[in-house]
Amino acid sequence: MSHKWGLVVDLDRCTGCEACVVACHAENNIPTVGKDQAAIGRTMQWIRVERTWEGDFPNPKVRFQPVLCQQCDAAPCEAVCPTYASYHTEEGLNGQAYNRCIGTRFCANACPYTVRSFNFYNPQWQKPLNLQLNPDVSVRSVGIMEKCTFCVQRIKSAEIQAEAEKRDLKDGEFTTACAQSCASKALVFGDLNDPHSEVSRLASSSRATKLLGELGTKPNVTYLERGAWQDANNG
Amino acid sequence: MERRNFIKISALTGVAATLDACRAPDKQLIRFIPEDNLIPGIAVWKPSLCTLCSAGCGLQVRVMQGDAEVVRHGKQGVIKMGLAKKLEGSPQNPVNAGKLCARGQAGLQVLYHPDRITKPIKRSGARGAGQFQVISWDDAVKELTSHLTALQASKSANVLAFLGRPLRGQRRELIEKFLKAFGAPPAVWYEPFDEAVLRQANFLSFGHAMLPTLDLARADYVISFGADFLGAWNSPVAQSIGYGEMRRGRPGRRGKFVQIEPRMSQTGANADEWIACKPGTEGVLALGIAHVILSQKLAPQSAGTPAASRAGSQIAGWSAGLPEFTPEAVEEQTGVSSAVMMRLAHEMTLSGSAAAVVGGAPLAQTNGLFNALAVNALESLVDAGRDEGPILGFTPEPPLSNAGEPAAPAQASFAGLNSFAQSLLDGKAGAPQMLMLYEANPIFTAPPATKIREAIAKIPTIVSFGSFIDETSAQADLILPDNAPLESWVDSVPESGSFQSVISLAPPAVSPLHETRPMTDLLLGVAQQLGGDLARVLPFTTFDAMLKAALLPLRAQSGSVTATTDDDFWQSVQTQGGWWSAPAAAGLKSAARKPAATPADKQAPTALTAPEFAGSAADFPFYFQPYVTPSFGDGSTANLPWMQELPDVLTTAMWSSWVEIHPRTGEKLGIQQGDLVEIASQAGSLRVPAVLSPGIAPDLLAMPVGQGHENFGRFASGHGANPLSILAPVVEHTTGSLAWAATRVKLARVGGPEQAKLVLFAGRMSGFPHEEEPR
Amino acid sequence: MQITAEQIEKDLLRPIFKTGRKYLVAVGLATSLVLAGMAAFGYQVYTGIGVWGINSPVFWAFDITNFVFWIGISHAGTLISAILRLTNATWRRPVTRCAEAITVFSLLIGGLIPLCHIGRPWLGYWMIPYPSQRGIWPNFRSPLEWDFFAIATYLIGSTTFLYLPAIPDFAAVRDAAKGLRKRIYSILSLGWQGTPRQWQRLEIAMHIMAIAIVPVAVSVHTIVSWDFAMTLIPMWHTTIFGPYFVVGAIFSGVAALILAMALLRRFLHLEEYLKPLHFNNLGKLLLTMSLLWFYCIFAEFLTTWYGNTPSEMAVFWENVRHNFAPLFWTMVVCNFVIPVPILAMKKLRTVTGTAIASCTIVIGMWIERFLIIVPALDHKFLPYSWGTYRPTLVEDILMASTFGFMTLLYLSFTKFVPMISVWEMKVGLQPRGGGILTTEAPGEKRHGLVLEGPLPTDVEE
Amino acid sequence: MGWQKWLLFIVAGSSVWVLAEVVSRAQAAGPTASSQYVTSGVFTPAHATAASAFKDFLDLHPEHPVQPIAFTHTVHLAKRMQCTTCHVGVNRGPDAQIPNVTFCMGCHMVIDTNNPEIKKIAAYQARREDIPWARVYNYSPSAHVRFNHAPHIRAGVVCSTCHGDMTKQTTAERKVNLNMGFCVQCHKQKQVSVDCATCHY
Repeated sequence: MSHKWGLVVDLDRCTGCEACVVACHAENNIPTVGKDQAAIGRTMQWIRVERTWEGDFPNPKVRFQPVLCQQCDAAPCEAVCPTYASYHTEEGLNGQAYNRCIGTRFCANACPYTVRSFNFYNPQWQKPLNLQLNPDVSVRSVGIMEKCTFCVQRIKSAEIQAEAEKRDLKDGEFTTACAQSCASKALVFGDLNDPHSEVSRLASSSRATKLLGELGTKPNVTYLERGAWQDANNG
Repeated sequence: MERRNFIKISALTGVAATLDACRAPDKQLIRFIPEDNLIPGIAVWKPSLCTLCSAGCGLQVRVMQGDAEVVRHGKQGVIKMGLAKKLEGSPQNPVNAGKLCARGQAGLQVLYHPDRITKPIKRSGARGAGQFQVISWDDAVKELTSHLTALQASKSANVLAFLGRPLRGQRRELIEKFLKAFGAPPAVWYEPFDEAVLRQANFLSFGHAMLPTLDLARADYVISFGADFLGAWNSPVAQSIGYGEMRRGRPGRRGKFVQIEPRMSQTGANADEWIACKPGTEGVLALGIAHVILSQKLAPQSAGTPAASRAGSQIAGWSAGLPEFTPEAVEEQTGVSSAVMMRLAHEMTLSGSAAAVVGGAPLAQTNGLFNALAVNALESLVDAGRDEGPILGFTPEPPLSNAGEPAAPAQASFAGLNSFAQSLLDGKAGAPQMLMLYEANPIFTAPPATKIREAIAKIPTIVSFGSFIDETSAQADLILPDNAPLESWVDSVPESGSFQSVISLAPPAVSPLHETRPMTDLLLGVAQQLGGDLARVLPFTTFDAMLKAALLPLRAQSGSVTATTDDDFWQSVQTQGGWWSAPAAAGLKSAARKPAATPADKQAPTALTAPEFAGSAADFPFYFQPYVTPSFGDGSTANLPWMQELPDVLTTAMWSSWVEIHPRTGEKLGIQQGDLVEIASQAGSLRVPAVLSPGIAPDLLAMPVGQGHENFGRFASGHGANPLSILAPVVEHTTGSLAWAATRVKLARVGGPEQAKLVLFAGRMSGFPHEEEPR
Repeated sequence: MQITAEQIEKDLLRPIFKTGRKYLVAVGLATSLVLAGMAAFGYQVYTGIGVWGINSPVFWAFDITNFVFWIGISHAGTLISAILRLTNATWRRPVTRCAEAITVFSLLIGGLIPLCHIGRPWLGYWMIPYPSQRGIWPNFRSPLEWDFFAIATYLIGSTTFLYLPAIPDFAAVRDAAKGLRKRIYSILSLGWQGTPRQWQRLEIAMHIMAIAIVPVAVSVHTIVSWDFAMTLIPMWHTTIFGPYFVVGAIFSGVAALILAMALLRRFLHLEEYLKPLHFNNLGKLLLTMSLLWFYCIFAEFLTTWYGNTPSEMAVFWENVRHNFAPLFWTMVVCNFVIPVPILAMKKLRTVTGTAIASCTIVIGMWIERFLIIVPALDHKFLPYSWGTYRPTLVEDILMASTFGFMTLLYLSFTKFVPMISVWEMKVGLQPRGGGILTTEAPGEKRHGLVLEGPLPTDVEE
Repeated sequence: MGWQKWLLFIVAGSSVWVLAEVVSRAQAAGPTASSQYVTSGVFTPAHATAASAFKDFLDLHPEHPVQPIAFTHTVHLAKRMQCTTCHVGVNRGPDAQIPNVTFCMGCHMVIDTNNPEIKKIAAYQARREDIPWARVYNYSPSAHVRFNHAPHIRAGVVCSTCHGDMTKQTTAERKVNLNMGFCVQCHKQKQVSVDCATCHY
């Protein structure tokens, strides 16, 4: 049975703590770029927590929203890549074949969510910080576009493990680095093709929305809207 | 740009060189024989413990084989060794249940930090000039012992001082025993944001001199007075887990959460309702709500319970129904409307289970204890006596002979530091002549008004066990670098976060990368060498032997490990990453509020005291509130690049510090987003970029703690400013704890964005309505 | 005074055989710009494309601006000369060569830019479909791939279109030259003898090319516009971009042509050939294009404003009122406010007048390309990720060097090929206008032209 | 001749200026000055030299790397040893262990101790050093590929498919050109996934 990976972000649970951001840094060999580069918008994080203000003192409201690659089924980034570096994988992910990327940056322009990071320079690690690098994930070099992969290395290693044990993948057997770190369980990862998985259950919630859903990109990331007090009749 | 660059050149160049280079052997380092037996490519998960804050979360470390450049047997070379690749929360640990916060994730960068001191070093230049020479461990240990022997010989053991960051567990036990047996005074445990006020208040109100544990997963209604429990306060991971459950863990029930604070924290940003009250009047507001509940008899069933009467009896006028605290009177003091107070009182009492919790800035006022006691009294009023038991409880202490809840709260750490500094500055006989420094950086974290820098300069010998050069350890004469936590035997007794008693403990997850030695083993070795009392009290050669001896009695207790032999028990504790008691049943949770101790002397009820501020409102028109960020804590993790590049959750600032100003205030003073401003108090002034934020009272300025390091390695030095440096040395009246929110400041624009160099992640986003252009 | 065939040949071949000091200075300046550009590009490849000011979310800026600009410029030449050729507008004769040369060179530059702008230029050849051991082909769904084919086709087509009518002129140079030069031109002229058969073939080939090149030219800029229109980005995702880009391209191309002609006229002393009449006629065309361009931008902005989608309005206001407003209004002034009065008044539609108008239009159209790309990118859907863009020195140098490169190529071209078609001018001297002899005339073998009858009427002042 | 000098001046001046820009930037951003007691240096995926970048671009590899010990696969395999005897973990995970000196000495404490090559091994051990074997098969970092041995072995791919017949080799040689076409061909033959994300992540 083929899988269709999806992520549910429960905005009612998200506290904006950004543990997911650092977890992603560690898992996916994402470099830090330093103050000067950060100042001109070249940070590399694959997931960010957007903060939106509404209203003013004394009644300001804040909304946090983690934004990562939405792994769209109708992805604007895929069609525009001249070399198939950005393409749709068999399991419905928006794949990014780093070695195939020639760096036209067209995908990043086409992405309505602005979730793609580009290696403007070769990333650097002050030794021995490089010893932390995850050997399961390649270290990208200059001129390559990168983005959230739904921790494809974890998917692959779980699939290989299941294959070795001659069984199907179990829901919750593995998860992405962001979801694993998320203390309030705002991020839930799983197989949308499995009707019994937690992610399927949550994705069919009445609070479910898609980010920029009106664009028709068919994201596989679902957001569950914040509720209000005494408005908790649906989970 | 880069020294070694990625070069791909056209086919015209270097063809000959290329073909030649194919056969040339690379310049190669020696390879050492691997020390561990790991299979390449296969990850092993090892338990460890997060030490970056005091919450004591359990870790799982992903260890994989890799090539590391190391020094072994005096030679530089490459070794295949187990390397920590990723930190996850330990799923078994009752505190964090498999989860980990942003700072905890960055623990890896402490291990692999390029600025770690890799060898023992000795000062070679003037003190503080930053010139050190590498010495051998033999010489280093000899030097340390000779200093100590000299003190012993001259019968002046009492001039040895130990300055450290507060610890809980056997490490503290070891240090305290060492000092006691040596004849030295007790250690000075210093942290700027100590919770002495809250511990004192909880001791008086509930009989526990501890931080509270919140069972948020069951809560229907939470009022937090300044407690940033989702951010940096207490045990954030445990609290976040509970918060998620409170919001969406129970179908059909979504708990309401109200945050009361004048500067919107990350926690406040998540609240259903955020209410700003005047700084220092949180206690008054709590009593205002209590007044409504009492006068309208909204919670008649709880008034008579012992807990309520105990917490209430700490407040003057409680039994009389708080006549002074009518909603109207409270509105005048706090700025919160009486209608809101009434509504909160009704909502709280109508909810299934409710809690009131206090933390952070309300306690850092001159009347901090009053604020805490007032909120505790409100908490008792609304929480106690419910069927499911209270939301706010306390973590039981593990049944160890030498750990055990203190019968009374320890002295406030600021008071300790102050008297330490004072004794040095006075230069009286018996002032410390030798200082052992361990993971504390008071020169950065204490207000300069304490003159701690001058005091430390007077100590003839300073030995540091730190892993990094920071402002304080730069003054050291001898630095004996400790192993990183992931390379050491670690243990901790979490003070809160669980309703089970927990001892987190783990063996080293990886071998030491550098020529460092665990401070614990070093002290034990020195104790053996010095002999006498020391050798008798600390009869261990290594720290793990001490840990084992301390934990073995737990085998008889019912808990997470059942083993028939001591060795089995010890093995299981190691693989599990600690020991914890059996999960508390629902009934037991309610018992978690049973007083552990009663105050020895009957304390008189505390009466309302108004907060006092350093600086007059005329000269210094703004309140000033430094706040702890989840990324930097007290500044000790400011050197981690992941933390520096993590956008602040509310302002989205990176690699810098800033001051939050309300846009209306900014408009009045001609300050725009990103301008450089000067903030001045009685005690000093600093310059930072301004961030305009709608989530702050117009008469308040707030600034994050952690940046502004002058000497803390390549990633932290020279970014931003340190708000602690302009604090007046005001203290909470009763406990002597630093009242870090009680300084008033003035504000002026001194430069534009070019000077300020503020880095915001959220692009040019026009953040709030009045900045948006009419469209 | 009438020009004779000999005079024409002498005047038009002169630049090939004589080199002036000013020429060398100009070449030197252009070369230094090109060298600076190459050094900047080398530096960029060596350290990474981060030496540019591009960032997230503005991943394209000067690079693609220059790309679209130069591809736009390329539309003047072939399109104009092809249409004029097909409609038999005889006044075109002195203009075509200049125009076609602009096309080829600006296309060459435009085509090089995407190769330089990618993050890993050494892998640029992956755009080319070729069988490899990897078994991967380019993605034919990608507008960039369409660009590749469109530009390649247009480049081949326009080069052919430039080359074909130059063959008789190469033969003329061959006949006038000696030594190595003679040998080179012998090869270039492909054995041209000027036989009626050859003339006939040339005529047919040029007609076919003229017909074929028009749709190619129109499609190329339409396809370039699809780089933007095929995405979802606010203010990019619009159906007007196809015609809008083509109009803009012809607009800027004609302006560039007028500028080039004015310079050639001045420095190669071609006052006798490039006459005010040509500038007048091209000026009228430019006026039409200016109005058309204004109509397009009006239509684009009107529909955006009327539709009032928040994400599009963010870019809209960014353009007309906020950060980019100074540039936007400069563009309107350069493209509309200044040129229209100049070009609309017969008195001002002189050589100088049209040159001034063209100058502002070239600047204005560069800004227009920039404003299509950057404001839309830095104001995409999610306000949190909005950004800004500042060009760096490297980008400035690279941009300057594209102009230097264009100048250098153009200057070199004047050295090798007569900038005005000699034989066509000669044809212009004979009565039947553009007619080519179809009968064998062995006596007039040289260049195959039989000159007889009264002068054509269109060459008068 | 004045104008030619002027021209030369412009050309040379602009080139020198650009070069100077490059050099100064390169120096400005060098690794921060560090003391002897902290580590220094920067890790980047950049190629160390132009030559190595060029080799990578053209996919050039040494076919028979020189090894510190003249190890003979032939002899060991003739004694009925299995590949997995020394290359532990190859059937369990992504990588194959290259045995360290202790492992070799496990047998060679007693076997063939007088062999000069084995004496070299013993000398390594005595110096507490490992044998610095040279990699024979590796993919360049720019391939961004993750290869996992275990599933291939489980699928019945024999070692010699990719590594050549080791019974006929002394020190290992790069007998098979492991380019992407080689992988893809086999994957297609065996009807397993040729999705890019199977290997590239």
